[in-house]
Amino acid sequence: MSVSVREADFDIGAEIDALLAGRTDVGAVATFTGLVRDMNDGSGVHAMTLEHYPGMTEAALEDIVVEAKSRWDILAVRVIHRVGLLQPADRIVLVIVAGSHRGEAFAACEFIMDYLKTRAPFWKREDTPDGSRWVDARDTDDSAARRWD
Amino acid sequence: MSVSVREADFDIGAEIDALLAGRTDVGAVATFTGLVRDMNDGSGVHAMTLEHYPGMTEAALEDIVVEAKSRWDILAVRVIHRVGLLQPADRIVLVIVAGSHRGEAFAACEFIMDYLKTRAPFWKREDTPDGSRWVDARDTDDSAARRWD
Amino acid sequence: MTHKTIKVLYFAALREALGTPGETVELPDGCTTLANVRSLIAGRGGDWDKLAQMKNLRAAINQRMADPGATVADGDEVAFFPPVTGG
Amino acid sequence: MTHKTIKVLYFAALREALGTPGETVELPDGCTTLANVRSLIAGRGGDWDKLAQMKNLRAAINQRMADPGATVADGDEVAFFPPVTGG
Repeated sequence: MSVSVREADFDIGAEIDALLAGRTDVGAVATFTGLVRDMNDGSGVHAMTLEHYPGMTEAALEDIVVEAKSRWDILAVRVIHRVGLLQPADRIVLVIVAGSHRGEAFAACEFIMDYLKTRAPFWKREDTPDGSRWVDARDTDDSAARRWD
Repeated sequence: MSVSVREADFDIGAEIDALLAGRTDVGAVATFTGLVRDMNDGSGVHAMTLEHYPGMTEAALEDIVVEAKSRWDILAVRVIHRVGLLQPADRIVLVIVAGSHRGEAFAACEFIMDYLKTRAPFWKREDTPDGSRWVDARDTDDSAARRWD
Repeated sequence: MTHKTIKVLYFAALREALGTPGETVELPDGCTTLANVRSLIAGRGGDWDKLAQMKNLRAAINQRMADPGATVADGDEVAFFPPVTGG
Repeated sequence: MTHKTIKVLYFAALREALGTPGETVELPDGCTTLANVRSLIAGRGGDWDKLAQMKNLRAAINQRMADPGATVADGDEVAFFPPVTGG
């Protein structure tokens, strides 16, 4: 299973090892890990709750992985996105792309993150000293995703 | 020390954890790992020996990290490059870039790899069924590095 | 003829504004698109009008992103939500 | 006047072709640039000519990449090598 949506944390090294197990054709592995920052839009963040649309999140992530594989010559992909209550420095999302060469691995990894940010149904609510607030979508995420159109 | 050149293998998860220890300001971690492939330029590869220029390799890598930090707003960088005898599926190089946001982390990580490929004094010799051969530099690496000029 | 019945889900800030995670909705004749469904529910007035007021509303049919003009069929799962903010 | 003495290193395919990892070289008057040093050593003939023949030769002075016109000073560490292939 290349895509997981779950509350549990992940071990980046173990996930890479599992994805590459038994393979000797991989020359390049690009990864991205997203973490909870203690500051956002000028406010301290004590905690974050990630809501999602069960079923659609998995389908959306799988569609994005299929699209990445159709665009680049890559060998294996793993995506994990956590949901529920998270603290600053906690890991949120992991994308691993393995390929023969680095250009494809980097491009596909960044593509998956850009599409995930605008197409996968997750929503962040932050707890700040001024109370709880839903995080606004960023215009920069929309423009990042449009680069690939 | 952000740069290491050594024979010993590395643990990607442990290196990320060490780079992020105690920080809550990192929102994005991009990594690249290069591995020995069992095929290159149409020949099977049984083993690879990485020669380097001791002293200059470390200086060249440190220059590249300094340049990356001057170009992008990134928080922490780690580069490890192995030397000596390696087998297919062995790890060769690791680059980790931590930043506030993903765009800078991805760009700086890819920049460091592109510059490393053309400016750091390492040379690969492959053992194939037809004997030992020095790996030729790739034009695609030169053009990848020139993207950043 | 029989009326179409669909499941409607709300997420995040919209779920909070409407006070419910979802409901079953019976569609009158002529209510055939996502835009029609949105207007139907918002037309109840009160808090439901927030469905009409929310900027950049996104929607899905059967767990795939869909445009306002997309056709809604009997038994579909329709969802309305704000722009996504994962990753 | 005293002559300049430099350390010269060879790497990878060039080291193998020349049969040595390096040497100490005394520079005659007028031998002031990297290009001059390359010609001086290649001019010994035999296998040393490979230093002149190697395409895309790269060089460093005191462990920094340097161009053929760069000036070589007494005590410098000069290195000649093929294009790099790490990563």
